[in-house]
Parts: sequence; C-alpha cells; structure tokens
Amino acid sequence: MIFGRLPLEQSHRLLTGGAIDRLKPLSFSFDGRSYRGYAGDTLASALLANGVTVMGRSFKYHRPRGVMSAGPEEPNALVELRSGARREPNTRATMIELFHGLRATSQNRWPCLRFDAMEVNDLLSRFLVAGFYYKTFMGFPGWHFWEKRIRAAAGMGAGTVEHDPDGYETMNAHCDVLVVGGGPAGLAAALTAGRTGARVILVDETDGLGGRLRSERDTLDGKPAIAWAASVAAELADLPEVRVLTRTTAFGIYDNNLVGAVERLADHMPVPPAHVARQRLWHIRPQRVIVAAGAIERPLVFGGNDRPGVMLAGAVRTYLNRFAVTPGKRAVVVANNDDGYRTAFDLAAAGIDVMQILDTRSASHGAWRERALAAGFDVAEGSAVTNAYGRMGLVGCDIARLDGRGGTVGDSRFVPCDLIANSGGWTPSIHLHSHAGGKAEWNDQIAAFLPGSVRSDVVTIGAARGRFALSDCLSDGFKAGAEAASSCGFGTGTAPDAPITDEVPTAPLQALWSVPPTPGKKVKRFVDHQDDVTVEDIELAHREGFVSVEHLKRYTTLGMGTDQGKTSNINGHALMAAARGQSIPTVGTTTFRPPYTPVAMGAFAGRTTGRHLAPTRRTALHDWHAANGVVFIEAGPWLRPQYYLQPGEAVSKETMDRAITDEVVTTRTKVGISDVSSLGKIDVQGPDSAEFLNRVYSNGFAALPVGKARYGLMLREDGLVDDDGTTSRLSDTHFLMTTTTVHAAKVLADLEWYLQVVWPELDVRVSSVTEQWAGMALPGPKAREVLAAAVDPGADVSNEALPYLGVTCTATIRGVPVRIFRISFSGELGYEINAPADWGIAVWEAVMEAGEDHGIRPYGLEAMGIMRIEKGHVAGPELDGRTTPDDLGLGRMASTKKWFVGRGMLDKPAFTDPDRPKLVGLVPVDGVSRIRAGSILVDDPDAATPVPKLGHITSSAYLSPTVGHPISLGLLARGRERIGQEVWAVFPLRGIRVRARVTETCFVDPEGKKLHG
Amino acid sequence: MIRIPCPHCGPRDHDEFSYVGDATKVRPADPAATSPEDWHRYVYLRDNPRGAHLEYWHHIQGCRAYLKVLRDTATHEVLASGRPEDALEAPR
Amino acid sequence: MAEIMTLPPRRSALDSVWVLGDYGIPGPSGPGVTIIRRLGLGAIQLDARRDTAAAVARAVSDSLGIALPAPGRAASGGEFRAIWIGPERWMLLGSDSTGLEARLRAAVEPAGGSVIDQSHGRAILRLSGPRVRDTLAKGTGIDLHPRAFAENTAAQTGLFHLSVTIDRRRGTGTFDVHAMRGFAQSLHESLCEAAAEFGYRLA
Amino acid sequence: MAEYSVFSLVRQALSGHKGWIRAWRDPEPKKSYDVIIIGGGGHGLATAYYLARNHGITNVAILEKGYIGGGNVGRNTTIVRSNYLLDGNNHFYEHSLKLWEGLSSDLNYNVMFSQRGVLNLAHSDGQMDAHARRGNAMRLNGVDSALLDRRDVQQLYPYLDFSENARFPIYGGLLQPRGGTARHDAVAWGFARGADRLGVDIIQNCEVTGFERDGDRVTAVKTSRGTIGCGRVGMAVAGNTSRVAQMVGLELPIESHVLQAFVSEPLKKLIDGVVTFGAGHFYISQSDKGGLVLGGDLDFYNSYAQRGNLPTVENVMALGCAMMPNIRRVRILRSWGGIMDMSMDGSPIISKTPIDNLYLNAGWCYGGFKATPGSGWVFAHTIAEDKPHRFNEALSLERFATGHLLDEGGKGPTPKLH
Repeated sequence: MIFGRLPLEQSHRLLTGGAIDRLKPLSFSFDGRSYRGYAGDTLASALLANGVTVMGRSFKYHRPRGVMSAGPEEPNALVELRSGARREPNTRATMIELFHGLRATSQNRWPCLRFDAMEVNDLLSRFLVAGFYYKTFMGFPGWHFWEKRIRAAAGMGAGTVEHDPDGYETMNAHCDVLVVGGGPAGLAAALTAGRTGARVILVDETDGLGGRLRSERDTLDGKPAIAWAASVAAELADLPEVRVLTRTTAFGIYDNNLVGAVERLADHMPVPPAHVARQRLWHIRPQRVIVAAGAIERPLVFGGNDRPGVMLAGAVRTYLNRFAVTPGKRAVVVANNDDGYRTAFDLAAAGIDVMQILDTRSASHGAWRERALAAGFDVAEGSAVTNAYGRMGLVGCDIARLDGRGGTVGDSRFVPCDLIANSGGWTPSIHLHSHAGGKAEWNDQIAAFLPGSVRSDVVTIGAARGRFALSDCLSDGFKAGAEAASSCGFGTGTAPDAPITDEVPTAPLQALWSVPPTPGKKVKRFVDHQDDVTVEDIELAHREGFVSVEHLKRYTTLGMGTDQGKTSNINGHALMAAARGQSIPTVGTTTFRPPYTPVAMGAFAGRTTGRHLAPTRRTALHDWHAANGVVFIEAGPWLRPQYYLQPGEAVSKETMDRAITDEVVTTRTKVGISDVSSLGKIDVQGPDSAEFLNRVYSNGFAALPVGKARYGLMLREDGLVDDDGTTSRLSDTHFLMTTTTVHAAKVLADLEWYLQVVWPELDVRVSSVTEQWAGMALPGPKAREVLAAAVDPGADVSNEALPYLGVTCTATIRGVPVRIFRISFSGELGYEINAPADWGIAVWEAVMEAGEDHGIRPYGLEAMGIMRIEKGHVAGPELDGRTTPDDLGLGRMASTKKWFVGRGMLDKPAFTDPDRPKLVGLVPVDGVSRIRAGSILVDDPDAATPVPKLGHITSSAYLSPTVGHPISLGLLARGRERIGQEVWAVFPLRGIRVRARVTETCFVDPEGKKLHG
Repeated sequence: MIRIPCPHCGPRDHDEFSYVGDATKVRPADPAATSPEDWHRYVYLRDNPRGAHLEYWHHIQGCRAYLKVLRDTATHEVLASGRPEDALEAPR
Repeated sequence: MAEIMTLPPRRSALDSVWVLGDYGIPGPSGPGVTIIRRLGLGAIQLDARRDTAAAVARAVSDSLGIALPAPGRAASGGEFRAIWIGPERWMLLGSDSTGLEARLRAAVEPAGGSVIDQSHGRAILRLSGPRVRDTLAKGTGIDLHPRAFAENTAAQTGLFHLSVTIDRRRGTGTFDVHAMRGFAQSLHESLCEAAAEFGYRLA
Repeated sequence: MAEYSVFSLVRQALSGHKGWIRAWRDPEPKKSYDVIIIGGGGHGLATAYYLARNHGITNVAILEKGYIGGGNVGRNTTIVRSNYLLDGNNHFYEHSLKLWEGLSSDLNYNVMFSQRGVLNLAHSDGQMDAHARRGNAMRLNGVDSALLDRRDVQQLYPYLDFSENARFPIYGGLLQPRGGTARHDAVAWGFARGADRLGVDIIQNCEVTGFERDGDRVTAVKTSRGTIGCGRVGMAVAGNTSRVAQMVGLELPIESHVLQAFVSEPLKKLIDGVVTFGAGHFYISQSDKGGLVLGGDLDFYNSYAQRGNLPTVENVMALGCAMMPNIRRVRILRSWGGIMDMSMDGSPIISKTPIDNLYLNAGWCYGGFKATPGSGWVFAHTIAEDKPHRFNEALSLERFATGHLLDEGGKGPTPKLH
C-alpha cells in the first residue's frame, strides 16, 4: 500500500483459483479505511489482497511488520478486532475469518501505524538490549518514575474497560477416539475410526477440514487432494457417532486425557446470535487421543528478516493457493530444504516473477532441484539472503554465498524484490504430546524435536511426528485410526489402503540457524519477531551466564510473546547451543504447558460468572419474604432476610436502622418471627447414635432424654472450636442435629468421616435434611400465646407440656405436621418450628395470623445479630477457627469425663496460657460511642509501635435497643480477670479510639428467666 | 482432570470429590492412652511422599462415600482405589 | 386422616418462575428440550444399616413390590421408583397420596432400615426431547450416551456445580433430575440458558 | 565491568556489549564449606547473600539441583505485601517489605519493585470487619493500610463489577499502598550476583542425594557432584522440603500442593495495582510488560507435578471474570504450576531443627515470594547465630506442638485450605 493513495481494489487477487467465494464480497475496514475481500478470506489474506503489507508494530523497537505466516503462529500481524466492549487486542489477522462490516485497527503505535513515535526505540536499540532494565533505572529519580513511563509504553493492544456483553459456555463430551487436527493425517484417522462405529470426535482449529491440503496443489488418486478432503468430510458428517468440530482448538491435555478445546461459535460473525455463546469450552474425555496437529514452519534468521514482505514459504503457498492472493510481484525464495523449490513452482504458476531460488544447502541433489533447474529457475546453491531492505515494504535484498563456517564468500549481490519466501524447515507441533507427559527427542534429519515415548493412549501422527510427506501422513492416519478404534473394541484394527499421491521425493534439509550478515553491514537478525529478540541478544545472554534455556527465555523474553515461541524457540535454542558449543538436546527445550494458543478468560469461565458465579440457595420461605418488604443479604450461598421495610419505605440508612430497631424491640417486648431454614439439619439414626454424638460433641449427649434438645459444641482434632448448635433426641436411636449455616456442609462431611473411616464399628447413619424443613424461630414474651393459637387443636404447648429445651413432633399447624423445639437464640421465651418445606409458607402465614393481635413482625439477620450479642452468644466472628472452648467462656462444655474429638489437644501450653484472650463484653465508658467490630484492644494507644495488643472486638451492636447503648463482644487477654476495668478499643484506620469498660458477655437477662418463663 | 474410580459409582472426575489427605495416618484408637506427642504426630506430621501416596477422598457430589486412593503425586496417576477398610497395593 | 384432607397445597420451589411456554430458538421439529416439574411426589430416603441390606431389600420388595436397585441403577415397580443414591442408600419415589413414608417405615424399621422423608427437600424436573443430552452435557461431566448410560441408569453427580441425581427413564431421551430444593431456581436458570439455543418448552 | 548503571550500559552499548561478564561464576564445588545452603531459589540465594553481607560468612555454597531461580521464585504472581493479621507474621513480612524497598540499590540490580498498592476486596459486613481488624492491627504495628468503602474502590477500579449482576457485591476493601509487585526472576538473579560478588559459590546442576551424619550433627552433604563437607546446613527447598528432610529422618508438618498461575497476552495498562477478590480466591496485577498476572486456589490435592488441572483453571478464570467482566475477552497466554510447601497453619517455618547444625526454611504456602529478602535475612541470622532472629521467633517448628499457631485464616490443620 502506498500511503496517501487509494489502493487498487484487491490489486493482489488472482482472477481464478483459491477457496474464496468471489460471489460473496465483504466490506471491512482496517485503521478506518475501507476494503473489500471475499467470504473465505482471513483478515490477513484480505489485506494482502488489497496490497496492505504493514499490519503491526513489534513490541520493543516498534518496527513496522507485515504478516509472516498464515496460521496461529503469527507473531507480527496482530490487530485490535472490533471496538467498544467487544474490542479484542492482539488478535492474529491470520486467524480472523473475514465477515461483513469487520473493523480492525492496528495497535502498539502512536499516532498511527505508518508513523509511530515509539519507533525511536529502534534507533536506540543498541541501548535497549536484552535485560538492559536490570542494569539501569536504579538511581535518581528512581524506578517508580521510569516504571510509569515504561508501563505507559508497554503492552501490545488495548483491552477494554467495558463489560463483555457476550456469553460463554462449557460442554462436556466423551468419545472413544479424539482426533486433533483435520489435515490429511487427522482426516484419515477420523474416517477409519468412525467407520467402525466408534464414537469419534475430530477437531480442527480452522473453519474447514483439509489442513495443509487446502494450501497445496497435491493430488490424490489423480484428483485434487482437497476434493478427497471434501469427500471425507461428507462421509464423516453422515456417521452418527462422529462429531466434527471446526473452529475448535484443542489447547491442552490434562490428567487422564481430559482434552480442553475451545470452539469459536461466533467469532466469524459481527455479534453472536441470540442464545448462542460466543465461545464454547469443551471438556473432551476420549479413551484414545490421536494428535495430528501438523507442523509449523521455521523462519530463517537473516538480516532484516522482519521486513514487511518476508514471509514463510508455506504461508506464501497458502495465500496463493487457498486465498488466490499474490503477496508480491517479484519474489526471492530462500530455504534450507526442498520447500523453496515447491514454493517457486507455485509462485510461477500464479504469474509471479521468481527472481532467485536460494538453496542454503551446500549441495543438494534432490529431485526438486532437478525439476527447478529443468523449469528454468535461477537456483543458487549454498547461498542465502544476508540482508533485506525496505522499511514499510520490501524493496530488495542482498544475497551472498555462505562459507559453511558462519561467514560468507565473496561479495554480496543486491536483488530487487517485494517478497521473500523463506523456510528453515518445519517444527512438529508436539505441544499436546508434551502436555500428556511425553518427552521430546531431538532429530537431526528434520532439525527439530519429535515426540518421544508417551502413554499408549496418546499417539502423535503425520507431520506432528515429523512425517511431512503426504503419503506418510495418510498412512499414519489410516493406521492410527484403525488401531485406536480397535483398542476401544471397534473394528479389526486393519488400516485401509491410502490413496496414491503425486509427490516428488524430497532431499534432506541442512540446518542453518542464522545467516551471516552482508559483509561490512550492521544488520538486525530477529529470532523472536514479536519481542524483538535478536541473535546478538542471545549472544549477550550467553556472555552473562544465562545459558540454560529457561534463563535464556526469562532473560531475553525469547518465546514470551503471544505466539509463544512457535516460530522462534528452536532457532533461539539452537543459537544458544552453538554459543555453548553443545548439542541442542543437551541445551534442552522448554516445557510446553497449556494453552497451545491463547484462550479467552471468558471461555474458561463459561457460564460460571456474574450472578452465576456460585449457585444461589433460597429458603422455602423466600417467596413470602420477597412479597413482604424484605431486603435480602448474601449469607454464603443463601439469600436471607437482612431486615424488612414497611410498605412504602425505600432502602436508606434511616429506614434500615429503624427497621432493625423495631424488629428487636418488637421481639423483646411482644413476639417476632424469623426464617432459620438455612441452619444445617442433620438426621442421625441408628442404635449407636447417642454414643456417636457423645464422641463428636465436647459435652455429653449420652444421657439426653428423648424429647429434649441440648446445645452442643464441636471441636476440631486440633482442639479449636469448630461449630455449635442444638441437637434433639427424637427417639432412643434418632437425633436431629442442627449446625450453623456456614458450617452445615463441613459438619456433615466430618460426621460421615468419623462414621465411615474412624469408627466404622458404630451403627449410625447421617443425612442432611436441611432442605426438607422450613425453619422458623418464634421468640418473644408472647411466643407461647401465638404458638398456642397457631397449632391445631389437640396440641399442648404449655410450659409443662413443652418446657425449655422440650421437643414435640406431634403437633400440626393448618394440618401440617410440624416439629416444635423450645429453644432460643435471642434469649426470649422462644420456639423453633420446622415444617415440611413445601408447606413452609402456609405454616409461616398461619403463625403470622395467630400473632397478628400480639403485634408479631418478622425480623432479619441484623436484628438476630443484635439480640445474640445482647445475650453474649457466640457466632461466626467468635468461632473463627482460633478459639478454644475456654476462650469463649464455654470451658465447662469440654467434658473431663469422656473423650471427644479435640480433647487430646486441649492441654497444649498455648491453649492453657492464662494470657490468652477470653471472651468478654465491652461497653463504651461514655455510654454513646460506637465500638466497631475489628477494633483492637490496647492498654495504651499512644505506645510506640508496635503497640502491644490485648485482643480485639469480635462483634458489635451500635445500639442495643434493649439496654439503650452500644454493646460489643471481644476477645481480651486475661479478660475474665479484667471485668470492671477499662481498656481502649482503637480503630486507627478511621482515627477512632473508644474507652471501653469490660463487662460480662451477657447484657440481657443473665439469669435466663425469660427462657424458662 | 484426575479420574478417580469410586468403588460404588465407577470412574468419576476428581472435581466431584473433596480431597481429604494422607490415609496412612490412623487416628489413635484409644484416646485416653494416647500421648500428646502421638496426637501431634497424627494431627500435624505428614510423610508427604513424591510418588505413591495413600490418601482419602470424599465423593461429596456423588454417593458421599469416603474412598481410599493410591495415587502417584508426581504423575497424578491413580494406581488403586477402594473403600476405607481396603488395603491397597499398587498394581505390579 | 382428617388432617390430610385439610392440608394446604404444596408449594414448589419453582412456583414463582415457572411460566409455561416455548423459549429460545426452536429446532426443526419444535423445542429441543421439554421440561416439566414432577410435583406432589413423595421422596423417601431409605438407609440400610449395618448388615441389614438384604433384610431391608426383602422388606421393601414384600411391601412395595419393588426390588432395590444395584449401585448406579434405578428401577420401577408398581407405582414406585427406586434409585440407588449411595452405599446401602436408596430414594423411593411415589405419589404423595400413597402414604409411602408410613408404609416404608412400617416395613423396613423392623428390618433394621432407617427412613427419612425428603419429599419436600428435592425439586424434580423431567427433561425430554432430542437435545436433552446436549443440554445436560453443558453442566455435567458424566457420559449420558446410551452406550454408557442405559435406561434405568442413575447417577449421583454434579450438574451446573450442584449435587443432583440424574435418572435415565424409559425412551431415548428422558431424564429426571433431582436437585436440592433451595437450589432449584439456580438449576432452572442454568438449564434454561443451556437449552435456549436448542429451544425449550416449560410444560 | 562489575557495577551496573546507565553509564556502564551506554559504554557497553558503544562497544557492542562485548564487555559484559557473567552475572555469577560457575565454580566447581570445594571439598567443604562453612555453610551449605541447599536450594538455589530466592530464599537460598538471599540467605547466602545475607550470610556474607551481614555476618561475614563467605565460605558458603548454594547447591541447586537444576538452574537457579527455577522453583517458585520463577513461577509466582510476583506480589509483595505485608498485610498480615497476626503479629508473628506481620512483623516478619513487614521486615521483608522494608528490605524490598531498598533492594535494587542494595543489590545493584533492578528488581523492579513497584509499590502500586495491594487491595483486598470485601463482600460482606463480616468481611469488612475482618479486614478492619487486620488493617487496625497493621497500623498499630506501624504498617500502612487503608480501609476503603465501596465508593473508594469504585474510584480506583471503576471497571470492577459494581452492577446488579454481581453475585457477591463489593462492600469495600483493605488497601496496603506500599504493597506491590517485583520482577520475580530478577530477584533471584540479583541475589545470585550479589552473593557471588561476596564470594559465595553458586553450584547449579548439583542435586543433594543424602547426608553424612555424626550423631545429631550433619557432617557432609552428598550430591550428584560428590560429597561436600559442611559446618552448618540450611535447607531452603520449598516444594521439596519433605523429600530432603526425609534424608535426615525428619517428618514435618508440611504437604506439597500444586498452585497454578497464569499470564495473559500483553495489554496496554489496564490495572494499576494488585487486586484480590474476596468471594473466592483470586488475585491479579499487570506486569510492566503488559500481561495480566493472575492466580487463585491450589488444586487441592498433594502433588509434586508442576502441572495443574482444568477445574482449577476454570475456577480462577470464573472468579476473575466475575470481579472484572471487562477481561473476559482477554486471552490467557501461559500457565504454570508451582509446588507449594503447605504448612499446617498456613504460615512459614524458619527454624532450628532437632539436628544441631541443620536449619530449616520451609512451609511457605502462598507467601514465599514476598518473603524472599526477609526470609534470607532472618535465616542467615538463625544459621550464623544458631538462634532465631526476633522476626522469626514465632515461625518455629515447635509451635505446632505447643499450640502457638499462626493460622491467619483459622482453617486448622488442613493444608489445602490455607
């Protein structure tokens, strides 16, 4: 593209050929400029078709870059796709399927792609070598000064601050055989396995099947190979147990062959259709995995090898053959293998001038060379490009003869060209093999790592194991498909005959890790294009001792770009090996870890985000609350009533405070009702139940009479308090345990642990019945009158029939059989009523009706919290996993007459230390100041730091409506001895200090008269 | 995803289970006769081997059974599984 | 018996969200998934205790005419369905009006079994239609293919991060899903979102 | 060319960077050393550095089985903070944070310590109270912290999920402004270079295979490169602690677990500081290069495989996307797994051991990276003086027996929960 002049429409498009649909032209824009392409294009191919050569800027030096590849390995052509909330930075233009209205912008440049102020870094590059930042920025004005500027300049594309409007989801799949890659090997494998009736899944990351066949001009049985691919695709589509997933990248193999794959359902559309996720993450659980992931071509490392117009030879063929795009008009081809010749033929067939074929091998005598010579190409052996020129587009290159010892012979020669197709050989994609725990083994023939041994249930075939010939890929595929299916019990394991190819035999490559510079010229030879790692950087790392591949990677950032080193790692490691004078396998390779290509965070999250982050648990009374002014609050998974507004009230601090106070006052003076359904309820049955409870509770349960409830305390094995609750004996062998809301699941799991593992001799079964019962607490002086009015005739709830801690299971309310427990958290005369959940609202309404004349009102968690603090009952903030029974004033509940869980630890020196904080009450000396939870208790707030601490405030009520002033609970060193004394409760985060008097923990009815009344 | 063969439900993904830990630790049978040192050893000390590790898992989203599993902590391979009372041996 | 006559109606956990109708993008032959609530069921959990499994099974067979299924299985017998839900533990389902709990209690307690009424603690949905497996597969890791999960197979497993029972009923694509009552709305939302691309009907 | 500075860089640039020398030597092991440090990770390197710098003990070898910095110092989320509740931890980590503040100039190596603030979000009143308690305790210790309400948080990070769609609404948070991040590899390399310059031998590819004992003393360390005599031995091999300890018959209150971490593609600056979610375990920051660096929970089972599983990945991402719904389209570029020494109370152990001249540095749980300089400082002191420094008195091995636990989360002896 020539700046300032409208480009010819698709000036670089061939009139015929390719797999694009010329009947479906698509408009798109890049950097605000409109272009046209065709259905079937990628953004990269469409831009090339329009003569656009510069698509991005490199990370560090901001050098203008064109497209290097045609696949996921692309390091250069990264763009910001879409805009606003859907902006996707760093998106590889080679992988973006063109759609109508597509908008992309270039990134990492200011103010525009062509003129980028940060290109000054390129001029300063001699200072900005690998690791320069470790040696600088330490003195004045300090790192914080420089870091701000570096952070402002770093990064590639810009993310968005808007919330992503699209959806994601997860899908699970099981199969006998999973085939990764829909190229010739993968197609052959999937077909063979699929025909046996086995369940087969084939995934391919592109929009169609065929793999390299889509890019090459091979034939099979005399017909275009792509036609064979189409016929296989059609047959696979008809097999009922075969599932083909295109636009799907298998990004990782996890333990037990769980393969993670991401399917791009809507990335080729402007926006996802309604009800369709943007991306879907697959969990595939195959019995056998066949990895046919192909190979990735390596670039040669020569001067100016990053110039726009320097491309991988295989990519050039893809653009020519699949997209009918000519990436240049005059081409130089340079390769260390036969792909150079193959590329030259394809270029010539598309009418492009092949200025020169450079074969870097000192002597190759293969069939390809013979064909090229016969066809009249200008072939130079033992020669290479030594420097390429052209800032915004290639203008030419120097070529020179190599001396085979890292230098050149004779003078270089300038050749004008706008395209350099280069190939340094192919690197098999062994990523998935490596994820599965397979080793990598160096192979000199192809100068790359091959999959070594791995478990038998993951096999790598075709180009992914270095078998690059089409015939080899096919025979690998047919064989692997048949074997995999048969190992799963399908078919005979016999591979069918492969179709006949028209391949020209290839001569071996000769590794060439870097090309010497043009004599007398300073050149930049890029190993990692995106992160601007040069040959010199690797030499510097070696000089400074960063010689292990891990140190090399971390010091130079080699392979750390969005392309994950797909085109750079082997070249870099080989250069380090050369510098160390060791072999490449000795130097080693870095470990591949998922993901194979970058995967969107949203795809991993799936639906589990936003309000679906965790399932929401609603009580059986939820709908009643919702219809009656409730404000809900999250309590773990539950939604629970926080407080209730009166009709017409809106949420505000004032209405909240009023509601809470009213709820407390009503309960304390009349009667209140609250939803306690979320408390854990565990059914305990069996002849050994009493013995069992006696072991898990620190206090005694063996002698609990039938029809009675008891408060119990549970410890962990380490002696610290775990949970509390009341447990009732319904019959000799049947108990109902309650737990706190928070610990319900853990307590059940612990009980199962003790029964199944520790004491299997006890004949007891436990089950959660939390969901079966709606629970409602009914406390207040009028509670009995209300209950008496609510129960159906015949039930006796008098003090005599149902005394404190009594239990009855025979009463009904509105005909509903209920369980009534005379227990109380608020300290009032109180009951807890359990009703089968589907009848919960009916029973609640019956009680409300019965209480109407007594002024009953529902109360929420806030009022409940205040009332329990007034009573000095412990809850979550006190049961924080660091307190012993004695710390909480519950030492008497740790029986000395029996053994129970945790007792063995209670004598530890730290637990019996008299200085240990103990639970006390604290009130403001001035009678009005609030003592916030989280305040620290100290003797002298003005002491020098670190200020000695005596404890902290665990729970606080800003105003106890019952006692008329703020109250709080706290853990205070030697607290029991300090009752009546004063301490400071300090809250330095807000600059608050309150003089507090230490009191007993119970502020209301310490004798418990109300309970028994 | 580790596939854990539940002796009751068959092989299931490990995310259906809750990991419990070292199954070579046996809770002292007679607490009254257990020294503080033995409690300490039971509650706090672990062999923590690299390689075969005998451990408990709880099939918390499934049948709620506790399982004994012999698993290689270096490879995550499950070598054997069974009920808590089973003595597990790695297959040769 | 008088009380039973005057009992208030049972209120399901999904009453406030269950709006009959077709939703999402319907498939070529109508909704891909049809979901109904199974209301008014009795769901009684039955535990055998130490060494009583055989006696309990006999007692159940004698009184209800149903054989308790093996692990991972479900069975129908008469008007009841029994699902294995854990070692020596089953869920028995039947119409609420059959006095299931009382009958079971009378039958198995002498044999050493324990009975727990869970009728109100579970929300039970029946899913059918050509895309049921795809819908469920979005939330569970177990294999529901007929080769792996035949008729009368039942699993305790996770579905959209919830603990559920999945019971494969007769036919090619009918599954009952039992979830804890409190999570019913969460499950309902997840199922509906997952099924929307196939089209679903709340019936 | 010893000193690093902008001047030396310019001078070198003009001569093609040919004059730079190795950042640390590659010596052959000597017959014996006064102190052998096992483990060439951040803590081992820092310990050797401070042994030489603070205590004048320079006849020191660091034995590393692979390459230095290849363990958790090279695989973490680079967060540095001292916002601990319990004094035993808070004093120690604050000492470490103070060392971080001068570390680059002390080492003459830019470790890129960036005090960009660490914010812990809260999602309930109870969590706000717990944060307040922690922040108040920090302030009383002279450590910076600030309690933010919902509006304050919204001003700092407007793109967090403040919408109705949030499952767990943001109530506020606790901010430690002096917390931040550092360039993790540079810390290892800086300490290595610093120790090397003071005469310490850094011996890579040297795996410890056993010990020679004389009663309650260790007399030599057997390695893959021969037996090396020792005066004292310090173990700093978190991740492999139990395995090395077993060679001297020590059973420890430690389990090894795998913790995964992730980095995204590089983005223009999006997140200023470090933010942690409070309704699930998730933490995120942005590297100077632009990648979002994030992590979450352990995989929850004992593991020595530096490889995690998919459910944990998904859980971490779900929490991240819930906290910041604007990053759902951001792609994860790399993931890695580190082996954590999970202790029984979630706090580290820097301690003498029942073996007279063997010292233990272990049990780092999630907290090892931020501790690196402080850990080296007090461990060097413990080895040199044969008694703990006042900042690691609380981090003793005996605390599990005596009950003086440092359980920040109150989770009890269940390592996976810390």
